[in-house]
Amino acid sequence: MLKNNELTPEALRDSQTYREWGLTDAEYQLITEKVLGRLPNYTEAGLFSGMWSEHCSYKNSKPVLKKFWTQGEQVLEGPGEGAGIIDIGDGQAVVFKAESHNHPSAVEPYEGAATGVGGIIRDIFSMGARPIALLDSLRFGEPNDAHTKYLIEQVVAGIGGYGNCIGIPTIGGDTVFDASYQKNPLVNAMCVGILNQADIQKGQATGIGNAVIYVGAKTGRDGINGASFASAEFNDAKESQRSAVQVGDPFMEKLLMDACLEVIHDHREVLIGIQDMGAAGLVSSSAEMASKAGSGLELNLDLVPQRESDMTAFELMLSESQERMLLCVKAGAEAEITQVFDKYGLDAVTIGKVTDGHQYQLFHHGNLVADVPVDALATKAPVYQREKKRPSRLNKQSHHQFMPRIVDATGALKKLLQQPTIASKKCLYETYDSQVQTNTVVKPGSDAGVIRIRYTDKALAVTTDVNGRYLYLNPRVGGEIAVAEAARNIVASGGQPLGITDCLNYGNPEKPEQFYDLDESAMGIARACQLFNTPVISGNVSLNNESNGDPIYPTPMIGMVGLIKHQRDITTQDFKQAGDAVYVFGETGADFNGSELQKMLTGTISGELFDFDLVTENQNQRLLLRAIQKGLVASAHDVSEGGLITTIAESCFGNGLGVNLKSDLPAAHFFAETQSRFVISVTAAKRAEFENLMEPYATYLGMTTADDRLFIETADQNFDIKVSFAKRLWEGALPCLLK
Amino acid sequence: MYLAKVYVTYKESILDPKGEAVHDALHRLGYTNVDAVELGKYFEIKLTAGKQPVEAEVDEMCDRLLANVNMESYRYEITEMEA
Amino acid sequence: MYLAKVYVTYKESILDPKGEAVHDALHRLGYTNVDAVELGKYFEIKLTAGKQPVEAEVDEMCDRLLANVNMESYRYEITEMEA
Amino acid sequence: MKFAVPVFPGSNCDHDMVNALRDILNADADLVPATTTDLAEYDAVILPGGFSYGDYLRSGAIARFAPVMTAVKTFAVTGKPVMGICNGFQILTEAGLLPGALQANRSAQFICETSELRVCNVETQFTSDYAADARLQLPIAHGEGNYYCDDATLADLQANHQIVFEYVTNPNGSVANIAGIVNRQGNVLGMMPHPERAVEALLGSTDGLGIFKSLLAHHEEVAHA
Ligand SMILES: Nc1ncnc2c1ncn2[C@@H]1O[C@H](COP(=O)(O)OP(=O)(O)O)[C@@H](O)[C@H]1O
Ligand SMILES: [Mg+2]
Repeated sequence: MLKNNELTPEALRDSQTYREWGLTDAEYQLITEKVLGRLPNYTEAGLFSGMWSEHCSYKNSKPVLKKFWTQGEQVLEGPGEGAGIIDIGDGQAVVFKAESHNHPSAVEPYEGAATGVGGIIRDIFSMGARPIALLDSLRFGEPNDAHTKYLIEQVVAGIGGYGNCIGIPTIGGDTVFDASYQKNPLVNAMCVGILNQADIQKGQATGIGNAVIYVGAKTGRDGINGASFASAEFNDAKESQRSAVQVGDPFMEKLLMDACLEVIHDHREVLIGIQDMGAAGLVSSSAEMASKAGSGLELNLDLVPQRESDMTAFELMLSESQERMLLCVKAGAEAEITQVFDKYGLDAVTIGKVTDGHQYQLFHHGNLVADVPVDALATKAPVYQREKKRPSRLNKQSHHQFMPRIVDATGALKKLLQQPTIASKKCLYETYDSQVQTNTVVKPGSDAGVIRIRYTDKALAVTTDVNGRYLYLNPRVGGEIAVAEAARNIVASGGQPLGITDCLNYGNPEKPEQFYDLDESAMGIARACQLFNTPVISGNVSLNNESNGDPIYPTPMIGMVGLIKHQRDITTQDFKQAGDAVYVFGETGADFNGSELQKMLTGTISGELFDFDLVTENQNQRLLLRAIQKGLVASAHDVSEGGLITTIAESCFGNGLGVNLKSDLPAAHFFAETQSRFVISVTAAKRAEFENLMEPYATYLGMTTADDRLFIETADQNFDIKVSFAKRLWEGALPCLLK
Repeated sequence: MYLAKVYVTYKESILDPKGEAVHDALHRLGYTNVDAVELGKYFEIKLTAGKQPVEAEVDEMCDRLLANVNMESYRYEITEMEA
Repeated sequence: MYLAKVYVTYKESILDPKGEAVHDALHRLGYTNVDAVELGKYFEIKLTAGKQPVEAEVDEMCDRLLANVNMESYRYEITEMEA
Repeated sequence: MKFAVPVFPGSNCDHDMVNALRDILNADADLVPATTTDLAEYDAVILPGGFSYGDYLRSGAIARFAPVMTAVKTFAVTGKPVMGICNGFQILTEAGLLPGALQANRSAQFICETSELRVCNVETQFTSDYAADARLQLPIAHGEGNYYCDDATLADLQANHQIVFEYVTNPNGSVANIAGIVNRQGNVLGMMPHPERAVEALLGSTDGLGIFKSLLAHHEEVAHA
């Protein structure tokens, strides 16, 4: 029986309305001819459109994701579940994943960012882990127009609004400004959780007759078919796309999280599986749970808690209302489970059961409204091997290295410190509660965020990184650098890199030049991960980040977690005291293409990307970690955007110390962005041992001082500036731009 | 000088967690006769005449900043005040 | 069924940081003719007749919950609706 | 000494508080649900930080009506110590156990940073462990921590030495830089900064310990008096 103005199967075919939901004619035909052997009805076609969207099926990116390295003996759970899991010893494990909420944030920045955070948190606790940290990786246009400022303000408020309220500290992330993100801001959120290995959960529904229980918020008409929306390109002309806005309720999610963790810990014998409802809501969670277990499933939609009246089966199945979970529970134990949710004041309703066979059947108002093979929804989406073509921008690229002329080194430094991408992000991250749960040892502002693992001597270091400019100039090398930079941040904090998650943010994969970027950078990431022994354990793909044909820079966000074996190894970037020796570790070259300096001086980036050697990178990282673990290092800070001079200045800022340094490099080289380097300070007592270990890779530059002065004598001119003044410029730049 | 009173509320199908929280609290306080609560924003804006007619200007402000028309609707009343 | 529209605003003497923020944002967008912005709360409450007259009941709700009379004032309008 | 830490739906610093009390101060501490109606077995009550009921209306406005708050009022009347941290402070003002109100920060934004405080009154059972005029480094993390009261109330607070902590640099617009106050009887303390986040050197500061030590010492004294 069809309700409302739903089209008949024939009318759906003839009007091709399925196209509006993101299904192509070929996909529709596949469903009709191969999968069902009949015309799908309105609801069924809707189910396929959600499940076969890029967001749920990865139909465009699967061949690319296959290239990732996902092994490693530390991996307990690789890609495939809600989030990946890595062994950290003592029967414990760390769980993490990242998720993009780019499109929703462009439309409604506060709620888009907030619900992005909410979604990734559910992925973590659905694995049985307690979330212990959040990170956010943000990309905006240049902060000089009113709309971008509004986006920044609202996105940051949304992230804080959700994380602060639910009580998970936000301890890291990265923020970059570039015109390429003007129309397509990127909002990627990462969550890290910790669990006892005995508590690991899977999203599966096995055991004929077992109950499917819906818990959490009621279903409303919000975000209907958001999965296909998120997978579509923006186009100013198509205002109708812009209806998929959801409002987050962190208060509800806190209760949901606590209740689910209670069920996982205290009702283990009767809990079969648990999964969050993310993209494509109820259909995605239920079909995946059944498909993974090789079961069939039957749901009675009349029982689904509803916020609005007269919702259709299509709407109920494809709504992306937030703060909902699906549980599979042993038959007979329903009451035991619903009692737990009752205690938290949450809805928990048995809406269906696991069935014999492999059919996915939905009943609504007493009618069978969908009857399709469950695997067809969950795993049988077509996979596309997209065409790949080297972009013309790379073919046209100059082979020359950009050579800056620096006449006033100190003046250039002052200006550099105020570039939005270099400037302090304090005014953004200080609106995040970074300390709730009282485990945060290193708050945002150093290389990696660090949280101790309570009742052990261990800690975790976490970071997100990627420089889209490098990928724009060379996607493969840029991909390698993204992983290397993340690892560098972990190591500088005293951690051994364990593994990564990612958000692959790209343009339209159906355009061969853009698919090239995606594919090449994945190869770079894969190679780096293998070399560093940091497998990819989870991630997320966000394609079609383009407006009116212009894509963003290829931006594969890398989220990395590292293990700090002993809390005494925790290291920060700040110089600690006057009289410590300062070293630069790693070779400095004339690497200016794609640098912040090139952008500052010429307004753009260009040229071939400098050489990058992963092996050297890996060696340097291992050596530094050894030095840290031997207790030789007072501070360590990796060199990235803005080069050596930025790294040195930032190391001075934390404790307001000065430096008196001398180098035979020309001043311009202090802005070069050669990879694989660190700035390290060492106490007088440890110098000999440090130099012994690091020779010949570490170069002594001079000493930290108690003076309010950053002084560097270079081969041609001096950097000479008050530390307090430089810090004021660096800290004041963003608040001033955002006013 | 004009006074614009602007009311911004969620559209029909959008979740209103704030309104829900107040609704539940009122019930716990014994006001079980309360059927539904919506919690929106209320702006009082004082402004002088700008480039455009004041209605058009307030309308534009609502569209651009005060409400997100993807999920909120707005209405306003404008009165002229003694300067 | 009744519809009570309740407006809660800061008292005169109290700084309104959120209103200030909106004021600044409007200026950034070029609405420099905006003189002052106050941001309050707007409730739409649907209720049936309770134990007391509906005015008294809404007034009590405001006093007890909807406003903090240390810093906020409230007013309301009540209309009767079709059930 | 036995502490009760009431947990409202949405509290999120409740575990932090209990961990500080148990692990660092070796005190007895229980999380008690917001439905609790009797606190007689406890020696002190600490309302923790967080976002009770989402703080969707005003911070603390809904929590004030939870059953446990009736018990807290009864408890406070007996003269035993009651402390509210952050959201706990907001709840205490909404409940009328402390004067004034907490309003949105002047910046209209949430702020999380370490703030420097001055201890203005060391004669309370919460602060006797500190030296007069001591400076403390304590974390703050709030969106609505801007303390407001009218002039008469402020004059009262000052006259009775009820202002216990003040910010050295005002982060949120609070009247008279107020970071924490006690009631007239001196047994109910409300403060925005988080002492439970400052009890371990590893996490940056141990300046919060003094508050708990003061309470423990006071309890000993009373017990032996
Ligand atoms: N870019 C990627 N790299 C590695 N794993 C990925 C990537 N994208 C998706 N995955 C993995 O594929 C699985 C399905 O992803 P997704 O549908 O986003 O999860 P969820 O259903 O929890 O939202 C997850 O295990 C995820 O970690
Ligand atoms: Mg770094």
